[in-house]
Amino acid sequence: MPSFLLSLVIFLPLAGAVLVMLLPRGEGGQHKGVALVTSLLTLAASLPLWLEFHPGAAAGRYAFEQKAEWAPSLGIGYHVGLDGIALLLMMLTTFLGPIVILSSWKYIQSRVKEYCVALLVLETAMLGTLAALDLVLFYVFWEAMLIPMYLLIGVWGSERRIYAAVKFFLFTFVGSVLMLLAIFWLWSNSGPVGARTFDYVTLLSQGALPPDKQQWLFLAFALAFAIKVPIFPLHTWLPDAHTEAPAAGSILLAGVMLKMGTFGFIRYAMPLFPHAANQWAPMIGVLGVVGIVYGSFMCMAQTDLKRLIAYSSVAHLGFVMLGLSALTVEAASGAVLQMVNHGISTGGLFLMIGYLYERTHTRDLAAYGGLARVAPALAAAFVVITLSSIGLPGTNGFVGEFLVLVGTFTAKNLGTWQLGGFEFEKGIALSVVAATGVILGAVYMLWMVQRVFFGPARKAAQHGVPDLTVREWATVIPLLVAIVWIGAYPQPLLNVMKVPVDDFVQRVGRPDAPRARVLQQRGAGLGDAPPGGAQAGAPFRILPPRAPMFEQAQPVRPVQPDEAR
Amino acid sequence: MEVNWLHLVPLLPLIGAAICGLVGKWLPKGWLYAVALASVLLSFCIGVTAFSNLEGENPQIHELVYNWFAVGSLHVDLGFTLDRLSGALVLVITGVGFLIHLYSVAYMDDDPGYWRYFAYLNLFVAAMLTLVLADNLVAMFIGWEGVGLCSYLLIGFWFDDDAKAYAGRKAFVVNRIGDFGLMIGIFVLFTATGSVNFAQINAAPLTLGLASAAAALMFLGACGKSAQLPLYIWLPDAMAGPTPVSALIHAATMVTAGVYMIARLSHVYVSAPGVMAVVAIVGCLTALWGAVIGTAQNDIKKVLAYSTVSQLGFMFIGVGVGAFFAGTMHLVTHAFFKACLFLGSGAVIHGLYGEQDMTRMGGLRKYMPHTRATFAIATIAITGVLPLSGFFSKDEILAQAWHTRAFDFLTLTPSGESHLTWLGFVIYAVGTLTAGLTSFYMWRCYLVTFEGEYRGGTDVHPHESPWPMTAPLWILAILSVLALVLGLPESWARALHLESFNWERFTDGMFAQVRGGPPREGSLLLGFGIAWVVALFGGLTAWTLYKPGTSMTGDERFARAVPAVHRAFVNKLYVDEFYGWLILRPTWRFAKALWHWVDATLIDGLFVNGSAQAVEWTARSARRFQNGNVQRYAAVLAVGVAALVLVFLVRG
Amino acid sequence: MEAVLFYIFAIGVVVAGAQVVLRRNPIYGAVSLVACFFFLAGIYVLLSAHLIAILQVMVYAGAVMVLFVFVIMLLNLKEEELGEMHVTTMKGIGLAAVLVLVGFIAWKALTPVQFARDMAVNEQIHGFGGVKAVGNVLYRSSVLPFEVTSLLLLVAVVSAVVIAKGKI
Amino acid sequence: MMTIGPVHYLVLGAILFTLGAAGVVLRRNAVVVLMSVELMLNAVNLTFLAFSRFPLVQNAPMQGGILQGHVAVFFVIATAAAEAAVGLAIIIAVFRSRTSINVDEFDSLKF
Repeated sequence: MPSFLLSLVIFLPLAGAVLVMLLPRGEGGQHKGVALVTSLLTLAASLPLWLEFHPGAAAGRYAFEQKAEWAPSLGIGYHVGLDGIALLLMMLTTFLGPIVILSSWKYIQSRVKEYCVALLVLETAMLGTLAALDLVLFYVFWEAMLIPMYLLIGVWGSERRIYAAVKFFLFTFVGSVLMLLAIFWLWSNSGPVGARTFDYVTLLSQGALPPDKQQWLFLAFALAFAIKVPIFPLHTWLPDAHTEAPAAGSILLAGVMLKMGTFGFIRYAMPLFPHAANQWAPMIGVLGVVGIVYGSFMCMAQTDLKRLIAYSSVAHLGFVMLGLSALTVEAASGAVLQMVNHGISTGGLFLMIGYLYERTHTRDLAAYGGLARVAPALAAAFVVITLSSIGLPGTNGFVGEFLVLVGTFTAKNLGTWQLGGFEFEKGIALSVVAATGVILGAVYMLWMVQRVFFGPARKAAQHGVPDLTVREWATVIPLLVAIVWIGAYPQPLLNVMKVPVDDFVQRVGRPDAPRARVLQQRGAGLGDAPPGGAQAGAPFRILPPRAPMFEQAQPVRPVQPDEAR
Repeated sequence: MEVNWLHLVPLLPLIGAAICGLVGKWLPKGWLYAVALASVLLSFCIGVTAFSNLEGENPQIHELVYNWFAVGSLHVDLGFTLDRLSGALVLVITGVGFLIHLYSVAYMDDDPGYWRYFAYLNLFVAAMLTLVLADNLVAMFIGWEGVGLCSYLLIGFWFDDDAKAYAGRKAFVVNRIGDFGLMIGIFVLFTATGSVNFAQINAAPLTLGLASAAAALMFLGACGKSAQLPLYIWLPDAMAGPTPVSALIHAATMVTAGVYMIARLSHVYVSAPGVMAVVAIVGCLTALWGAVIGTAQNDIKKVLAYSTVSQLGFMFIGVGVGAFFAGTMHLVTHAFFKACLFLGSGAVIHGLYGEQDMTRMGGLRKYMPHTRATFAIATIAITGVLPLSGFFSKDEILAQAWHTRAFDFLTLTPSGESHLTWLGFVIYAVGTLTAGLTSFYMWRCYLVTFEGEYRGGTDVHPHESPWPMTAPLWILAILSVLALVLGLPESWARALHLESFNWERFTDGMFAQVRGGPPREGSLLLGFGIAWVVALFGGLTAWTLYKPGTSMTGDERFARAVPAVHRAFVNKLYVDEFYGWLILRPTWRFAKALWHWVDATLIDGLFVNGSAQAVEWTARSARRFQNGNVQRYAAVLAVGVAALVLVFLVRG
Repeated sequence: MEAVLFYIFAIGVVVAGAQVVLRRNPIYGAVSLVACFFFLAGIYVLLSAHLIAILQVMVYAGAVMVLFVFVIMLLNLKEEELGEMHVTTMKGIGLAAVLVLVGFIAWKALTPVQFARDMAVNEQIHGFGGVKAVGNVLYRSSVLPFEVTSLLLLVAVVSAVVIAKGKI
Repeated sequence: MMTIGPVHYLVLGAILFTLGAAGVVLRRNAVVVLMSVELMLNAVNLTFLAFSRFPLVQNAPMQGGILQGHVAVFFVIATAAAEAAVGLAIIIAVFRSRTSINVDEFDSLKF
């Protein structure tokens, strides 16, 4: 297994983007063709990642690790690697890549070249964000995601695209800046001058910071990720961005980009600051549940199709956040699975709505109706994806939701609430309230399905709507297969994520517990990791107490006048 | 006994559904019918084989198909168990299911969506088989929601009609409310026992609190699926679907899933006697409620729908008083005669080109003798004027309710006074009253439909249905007669050498025993006598009001006597309107208000765009200083420098 | 002697500087400025900055001021175009602030400062302020700024031509 | 009155700086403004030289010792020359287009 495989997957889309840039501007499908081939190649290159991944590797070890110097004097390195969670999301990204490009084959007719470049750059940025093991590298990729998405919304969006794009950018940027400050703090605290590092693995292995220091750092990280997720009061950029973005932008936004927020929580915000995360977990859980219920109610009030789905994302990601906050293996696994599921089902919904919009040029629910009669295949595919979205057993949505809810229900370490003389477990309360989201999900989703597809033919369907074409089928079928496959047999995915999820739960769930078990496990090797890379990540060890910040600043030696002569 | 072929039972219909749904549109009709029917028939044959393999004390056949998912302490397998209860239900589902498939071949022949219909129907059979065969709660939940999905799809089968699509949606959403309870119940049981398998759950000791919580929550699920108060409202609307669907899903199989689930979890329920009382009371009230509304309905399918609600109430009385065998027995017999009734009504509707209003029927015995005969047999079975299957199974429930000791140690007050020993008898009394009402409305339905003179339009020429429709009718009619052997009192059965068919003996050891002990001894013949007299009284009342030649005069007399009550009955006691006023409209209005005021105005308006506007306003004010006059800039700069130097000098 | 010379030069500097600011016609201002620079050169000599004093006379009073006078002549403004003192509130405040600042520096900042004895300085560096001493420092420690200055002057020459020429 | 110390020179520099600043702020004629800037620069030069002559410490840690002040003045003069050249060129260019050298009227660089 070549050590550069992961980097190859990350940068293949970028290479494709460069190639597209070099192509002459003009009509014809050459730009889309190159983009499609690139994304297919990326998918093909990422398959060995999936096949060769060894799920039994010990916690804290990363597969396909590659390490190179970038700015060694500042402790910045090019360090990439995958754990099970990142691998799943990576596969999701490469899986959605060709679908996204195919989906906009016909719809995008202006500035095709730039469009393809933006999509490919976005793919590289997303893959890099997932694979990065260096905080600066992570941050660079993280911010690099913004630019192509900003352009996708702002250039190829619909009427209020500028407003939506600026809103999206400002929202996500505000959080990221605070995160950058926190990253710098971590760096300055990571050792004496000259030995400081941005390396995630090293930082993690240095052990937890003092709990009082963790608070602000956690909040800075959490804000950046919470905006991206988005968690309840920070969500209002999402409906606007989704509504105005072109279908491909919406798919990537919902399918992958929102997951960067939850991925950030499970990879960075919570394990790096376990005490603070543990302390804030009930709050996150409450916000997740509020997101579920509130998002569902928002959906019920919408008249715009895409806006409705956007709000349903808020509800679905509420499940993910609830699962992360419960700090049980079941719930965290469910949360990770739900990230993948949401990418598939909500991505699929946006895909289908994109096709609807191409045909009818309206997103207004009132204009729709009776589409199932004129476009039965489209309706059938849409209904299947909807069912996955509302978590029908047998589809992927169920397993994720069920695990999150059952894991939260059994969570014991969230503490209890007092209410009117009754004392009850927070986990149980959160789980029960969250489960009402299952009802509300059925309410709004099926309402939407009925408005769009059932009933007599209304304005949008009156002049006939062509059914799915072969190209469109090619994008829908993989999604349908994934829905059924994950629903029927989710265990491979759960196996892959088992080690990092266990580690996450142990690290955050009991931040003060000794981590001896992991110490022993670290001896178990990861067969295919390159020797240089794997060893470079320092193993866990008990470090001496950390030096306080700024102490190492050396006194400046005065220059003698004689020296000048 | 571990086997490796049990999964074929649900898998075959699933394959059938896949074939019908994916390529059915392009298949020749005959092939499609062959696939759809053969899959269910094969499934039935495997079921019979498996059933005949059941031997010995509390036998079961088990298959672990694969590990569905396992995370942490949660292990969920896709496993199937066939024991006497689930085995019998498999036979009912595949058997009745096959008959209804056969019937549908004729019934749906003209519909352009026939391939879709058979795909859904096969999918339903697969889901229902998963439900009854599953060896754990989560796998059962697949079937549980799967049948709900098929119900949704089939009720809204003619989706061009907004009302029908709405009815399907209503069914799904109301079921989801129940599923919410079921899911939380599963969590409680998992927390309490560390497993979701029926075997472990039924073996684990449960505290009263946990058992009560789990039982109550799962009963909410049963209420949704089995159309009990207060969640029964979807079932009458579900009649919007094709009639065979009503027969299979909304009468014979799916709606009884709640009863099956409670019987399956009998151990949990007997550990929670308070919840059992609630189950019995809810069942009793639902039985009465459905029967009362059923008396005033003129849509033939609505009558049968409310009858189903009412009969399901009887089943819940059975499981609620601890007579799980009686509840499940009624489940089986009800499947036969109610399916027969629904199919009969379907034949009538088919013969009248879609007419469902009983006021425009009448005298159909001339035109459709087979339908009339089977309908009459099934009516006799359900009303119990002659001791057919329904008589015995229903009477068994009522007798068990009368003599039960399940509530003997329950108290109303914490002080321990006032034991609920009288509850069983109250339930018996109300149940008997309901039985009388049942007899009344069913005979009214029969008389108005088949007797007297034809009242429909002259352009409609009623005709008998083809054999694929009449054959299932006859088979079901015969079954609803023969099923009486299940419920024969033991002494009679022994006398007739039929004791091996006795349901109570057959399911002996399957269910947990209530804490109060076995029911008190009571006089068998007294119960039978009362039941017979009541049934006869109901039937005779119907006869006097609706006897041939009087047309619908009974309704008119009723309406004249108590117009307000009649109007309320006709309008289904205004329950839908009440829910609309209490829940639906406030919810949607709340959503709109929440969106408008909180999301759009407060969060997005005040915080998000508000902060943007604050920045803009600040910038707008600040730019007044930038008037372009360099000298002023210099002056301000000087002031600033002076101030800074001053500050530094003063502070040292 | 030093004190007498200082006061003569100082008064000259202040009076000529005030003329620059107060005279309405810029040509008078320019001439006053030349005078001011000469007096300043005298002050510089008192400070032992001989090289700088000479540069002051040559570069400032000579070259730069000639440029000013040329420009004033070139523009050849009429009486009404000359412009008047334009005192606004803001400018008044600014001026007052500058005065306060200066007074404060003089009073507060300088009183506690202990200056080294100048004798020691003179002993330490031979030829203090002369061409040789200054040049020594300039070419040893400030070569790069020196070279950059040449570049700056080049840029200034080119930009002055480009800006003033209008059309090239 | 008798010994002329550093403070005398510094006060003179301050007065000169103030005069220059007043000219920059108050005069409208751009040429006079430029000349006032020259005054301010010279005030700074004076201060540099004063501190060079009367250093605060015996061995100034700065490279080049106390004569660094002279070097700074050298650069200031060079810079002032460049500034005067460019500034006057700008005045000529502005006068050509606006037929005025009144700085009050040059306020298009705003908002």
